[in-house]
Amino acid sequence: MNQNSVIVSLANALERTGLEKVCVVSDVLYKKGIADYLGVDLFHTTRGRTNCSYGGFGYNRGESFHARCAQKKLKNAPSVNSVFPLYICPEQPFNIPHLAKSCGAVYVARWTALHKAELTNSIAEALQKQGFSVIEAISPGEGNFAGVDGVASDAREKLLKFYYDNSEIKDTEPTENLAIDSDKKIIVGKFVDWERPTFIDLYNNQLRHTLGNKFVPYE
Amino acid sequence: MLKETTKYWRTPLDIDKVKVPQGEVHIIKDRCKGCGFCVEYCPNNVLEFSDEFNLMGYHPPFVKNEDACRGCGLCEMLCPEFAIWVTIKEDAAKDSLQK
Amino acid sequence: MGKKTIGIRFAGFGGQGIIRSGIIVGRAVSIYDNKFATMNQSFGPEARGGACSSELVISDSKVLYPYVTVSDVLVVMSQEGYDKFEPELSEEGMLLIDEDLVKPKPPRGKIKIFSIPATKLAEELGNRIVANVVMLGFFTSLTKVVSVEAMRKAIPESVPSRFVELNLKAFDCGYEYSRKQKC
Amino acid sequence: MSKEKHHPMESWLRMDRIPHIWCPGCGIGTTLTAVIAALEKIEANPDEVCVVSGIGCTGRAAGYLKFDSFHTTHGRAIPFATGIKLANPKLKVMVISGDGDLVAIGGNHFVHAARRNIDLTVICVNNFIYAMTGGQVAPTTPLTAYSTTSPYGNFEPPANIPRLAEAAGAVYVARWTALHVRRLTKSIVEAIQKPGFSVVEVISPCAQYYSRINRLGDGLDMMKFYHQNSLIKHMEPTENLDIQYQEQIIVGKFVDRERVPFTELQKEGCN
Amino acid sequence: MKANPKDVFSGTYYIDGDVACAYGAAAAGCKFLAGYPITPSTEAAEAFAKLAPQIGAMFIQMEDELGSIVAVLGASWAGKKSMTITSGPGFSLMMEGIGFGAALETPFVIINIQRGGPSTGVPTRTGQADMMQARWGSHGDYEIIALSPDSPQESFEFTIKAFNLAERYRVPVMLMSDECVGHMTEKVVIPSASEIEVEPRRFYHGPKDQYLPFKPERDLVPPMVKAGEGYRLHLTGLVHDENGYPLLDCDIDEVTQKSTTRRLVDKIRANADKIIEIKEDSLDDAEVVVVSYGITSRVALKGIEQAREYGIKVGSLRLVTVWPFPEKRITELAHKIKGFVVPEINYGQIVFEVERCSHGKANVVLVPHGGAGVHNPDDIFEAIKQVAKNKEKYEGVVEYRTSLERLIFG
Repeated sequence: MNQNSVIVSLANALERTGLEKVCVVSDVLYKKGIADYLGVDLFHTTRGRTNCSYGGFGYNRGESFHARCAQKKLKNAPSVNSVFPLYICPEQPFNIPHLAKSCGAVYVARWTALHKAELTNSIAEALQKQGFSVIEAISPGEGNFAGVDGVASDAREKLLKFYYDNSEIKDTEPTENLAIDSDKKIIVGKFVDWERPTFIDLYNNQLRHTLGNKFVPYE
Repeated sequence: MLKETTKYWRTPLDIDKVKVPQGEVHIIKDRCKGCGFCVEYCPNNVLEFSDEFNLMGYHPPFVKNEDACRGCGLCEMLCPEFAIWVTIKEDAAKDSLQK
Repeated sequence: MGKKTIGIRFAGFGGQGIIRSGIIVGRAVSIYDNKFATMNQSFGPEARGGACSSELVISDSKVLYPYVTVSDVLVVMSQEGYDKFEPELSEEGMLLIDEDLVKPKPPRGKIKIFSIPATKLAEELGNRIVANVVMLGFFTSLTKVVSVEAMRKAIPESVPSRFVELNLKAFDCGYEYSRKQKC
Repeated sequence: MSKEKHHPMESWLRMDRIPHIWCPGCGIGTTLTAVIAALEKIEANPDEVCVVSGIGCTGRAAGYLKFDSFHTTHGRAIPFATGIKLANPKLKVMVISGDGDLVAIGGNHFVHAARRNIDLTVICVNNFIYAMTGGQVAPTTPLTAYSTTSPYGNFEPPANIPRLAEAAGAVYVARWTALHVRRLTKSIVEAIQKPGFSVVEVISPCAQYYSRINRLGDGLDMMKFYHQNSLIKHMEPTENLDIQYQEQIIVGKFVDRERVPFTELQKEGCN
Repeated sequence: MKANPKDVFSGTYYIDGDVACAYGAAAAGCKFLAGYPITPSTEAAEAFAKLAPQIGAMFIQMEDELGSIVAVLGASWAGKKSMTITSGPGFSLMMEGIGFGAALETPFVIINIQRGGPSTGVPTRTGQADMMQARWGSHGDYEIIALSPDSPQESFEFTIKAFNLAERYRVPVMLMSDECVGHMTEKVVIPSASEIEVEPRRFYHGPKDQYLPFKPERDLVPPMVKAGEGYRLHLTGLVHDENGYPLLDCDIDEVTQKSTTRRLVDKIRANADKIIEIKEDSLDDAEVVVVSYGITSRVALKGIEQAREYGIKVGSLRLVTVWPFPEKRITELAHKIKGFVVPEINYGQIVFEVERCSHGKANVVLVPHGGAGVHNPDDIFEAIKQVAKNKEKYEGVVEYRTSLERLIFG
């Protein structure tokens, strides 16, 4: 149901923006089904290669694409949906909003599946934003992680309750403070929203500058 | 060059204990690719390009001003080719400041 | 040179324009002298300073085997190149060297050696990067495998436009040098 | 001239492979002297040092250093080093590789090793270009700079390596140019001694491609440019470290913080 | 359809095989190239980067080959003729994308300028050891088309051919060139656009609501649409049906019936006769046939000339398309001749295809070459001599030991 709530937010956002030419690209893992249910052009790629994406935390493989994509600022509005583990793990998790900001994303937000209205709003804003936007939607990882971690395995509701009790909206928080720690509150909000020329703008400008009227714009 | 340009406003108290080191530059000419880092950045202008070609067709440096070397080793650190290094002449360390 | 297929090798360091030498002669021969010329290159991973050579096979018909195994002309601008490629030079071949950079052994068989201070001449012209083109002027005059006219057309197409004049000057310099030396 | 014709660093080098392949005026050789000087300074046992490098000009560094050295495939130096470190945590594992290798094809591994805080010392030689393949645009090429694959000027905003390292979790981040050999040596010493993922970026001249294509002179001219245009600003926030074409380069030590290294956390997790 | 004159840089050039590929791609109507520098293919990417803004195309240098190949797929689905260019190590990284592209029936071209391997191998020297990887490199069942040029002129022409085949059959097409051809500089003549035939994309023209992305036409190839045209298409690397929807675990019994996977193989096999192109020379009365491809076929001509002067009836079969393999023709010849000589710059790849197709009727002799160079024509001549003289039948492939190997190993 909670994956669904993210899709519903996406669908609502699409409706609200009234955009017609939208492509959704998703990757393997939990989100695999998502792209299947939306009535827009959908691409379901191999793991980690989404780039312009609606992806699970296939970050393990997609990182360099994500980083480079942010650096190039492709004109896309990807939303990243994170199912994060809460159990004690020797690996420290990424602070996705901070990484996204550092790589040059123009729009960065984080919401939990509970923050439906805010999430819808952010997706709509990101879709209308020119450039690389990232929305981290924190959603319950069904049985697996919750169970292992001692959060009662039967209760998605309890996990949602957990979000309710343990999240805090703070738009102004510097991204370096957004690391998720199991004994701290999850800070949600819209953290980055600024303007930067997109990759295609930069491409066209530079080549027009150098080549003058010999340049045939890429369409 | 230190000898000519440095003037102290007072004589250091430990002047008789400190000996200004005298360095000796060693160059493996055929290893040099003529980048010029050592010639440019030697603080005492010890080195100069030679006119000769080495085996690889470059002009290696030569020691133009042997006495001026204080053995700081910057040429050694900057040389990308491991072609130049300095040693300190223990016996020849001069007390040039006293002169 | 009455042979149907002629193998030419240029050898030196990366950065001396060895590969470009092959391209210029190949272009002159195949586009302006209407023969077949296949150029191949072999180089190390380094851009400059490493051993570098280009080989050119010139023929009246399509070149089937693209490499030079026995060269008829060897143009060398480094000792290393000389040491490596002198043994593959035909006993009746011609050896062209930059005299400041290559110290040849006494010639084998009927090998003829021609020397020119190409790098020094190029430095005198203002830029050592045209040493290869000085060498090409020398080469054109001595070997006659390519016409002067074809070379003068091929050079401007093979170098950056701001260096065309310098390169043509370098070509003439090498060409004249051989005539002055009467070699 | 003394009779002794041996460079003092020769015992750290594979002398049978010198002269190396790097072009005249290249800064990678200078970076190597700094690496060796740093290892000498901490009196490292050469038997316990591993050097791993990837592909590219800097990738050849492993081939000249006389330790257990690994020249891996393109972009994979960090995962290879991760394997070494985790299999034998006693070893000092250094990754010496270029900007293209570490932050383009290896970008994924770079951020993940930083996130995990694997105890590696990464020396990233940044020459703003892919030089081994002949001067293509790199993830670090400044805007408007020319390369063979940006023949009309680069339009891709370049990566800011210290910022990426910081954001992904590196514990020690510094940047110097190849001219700052002494400070670079000091940073490498600190980086090696720091437990966790440390990154030292070395801005280095590429005399053959970057400076030739952009008509910036030779390697020495690049060094002179660094001399006049680098500004030491320790602890500068990493977002200010973007490099613009032929403008001031901020150098210094930017991050020096504590995070528990991966191997320690792993032990905790097992208990 | 004729090429667009704006994309064709007609003229006479003295360029290498790599650069010729870039001109070929431009002429074929390629509008998107995502690549990554790798010796010895880089010159092609550089050349295309120069041409791209003049023909309304995009060149992007991706962060690696994994990214390059998948960006090519994306661009192709957005409606552009797309390609990438690489060499061995990059080709290995692209295997995932090739399988994905084949599963999605995406038209695109990969140019592989082969170099010595395995792994980093010998970047600056030649090899032909990626031939089997081209065919079988990605997991699962699929077919591809591979072409092999022997000169810069052919590099230009075959690149156009590769695009045409890719668009016609909606399949990855590989131009398996090699370092020798890639770095070989020769005269290349680029004709006028009116002399260049290019295959347009097979766009779907029926009613929008009836479009099924994987419903084939009579030649087993489905027509295509592009993203952003209102078709709301769905694509997945999972096994899928004609809708493009994945077949889930619960459909497992129906997978074989409903999935489009079988057709990935069949569409090439059924059209093999139309796809396969070979160049034959003097096969009518031949006793020995040299089967070769790429640069080796060019060098082999010298060995064949020598053998003819020596008095042996030797013919040549040159694989222009290496994949699909001309099985029928090889079998036919096997019944008539003494044996095949197969020189290739590897330790035996295509030779095993020749052996498979000769069904024990003819001897098959491999003339291997370890790479970093091309065959000595004398070795090919000697191998032809050996086959011509031999009266017994061998089992399996016989390896001819080259003069160099005899010198080294005695």
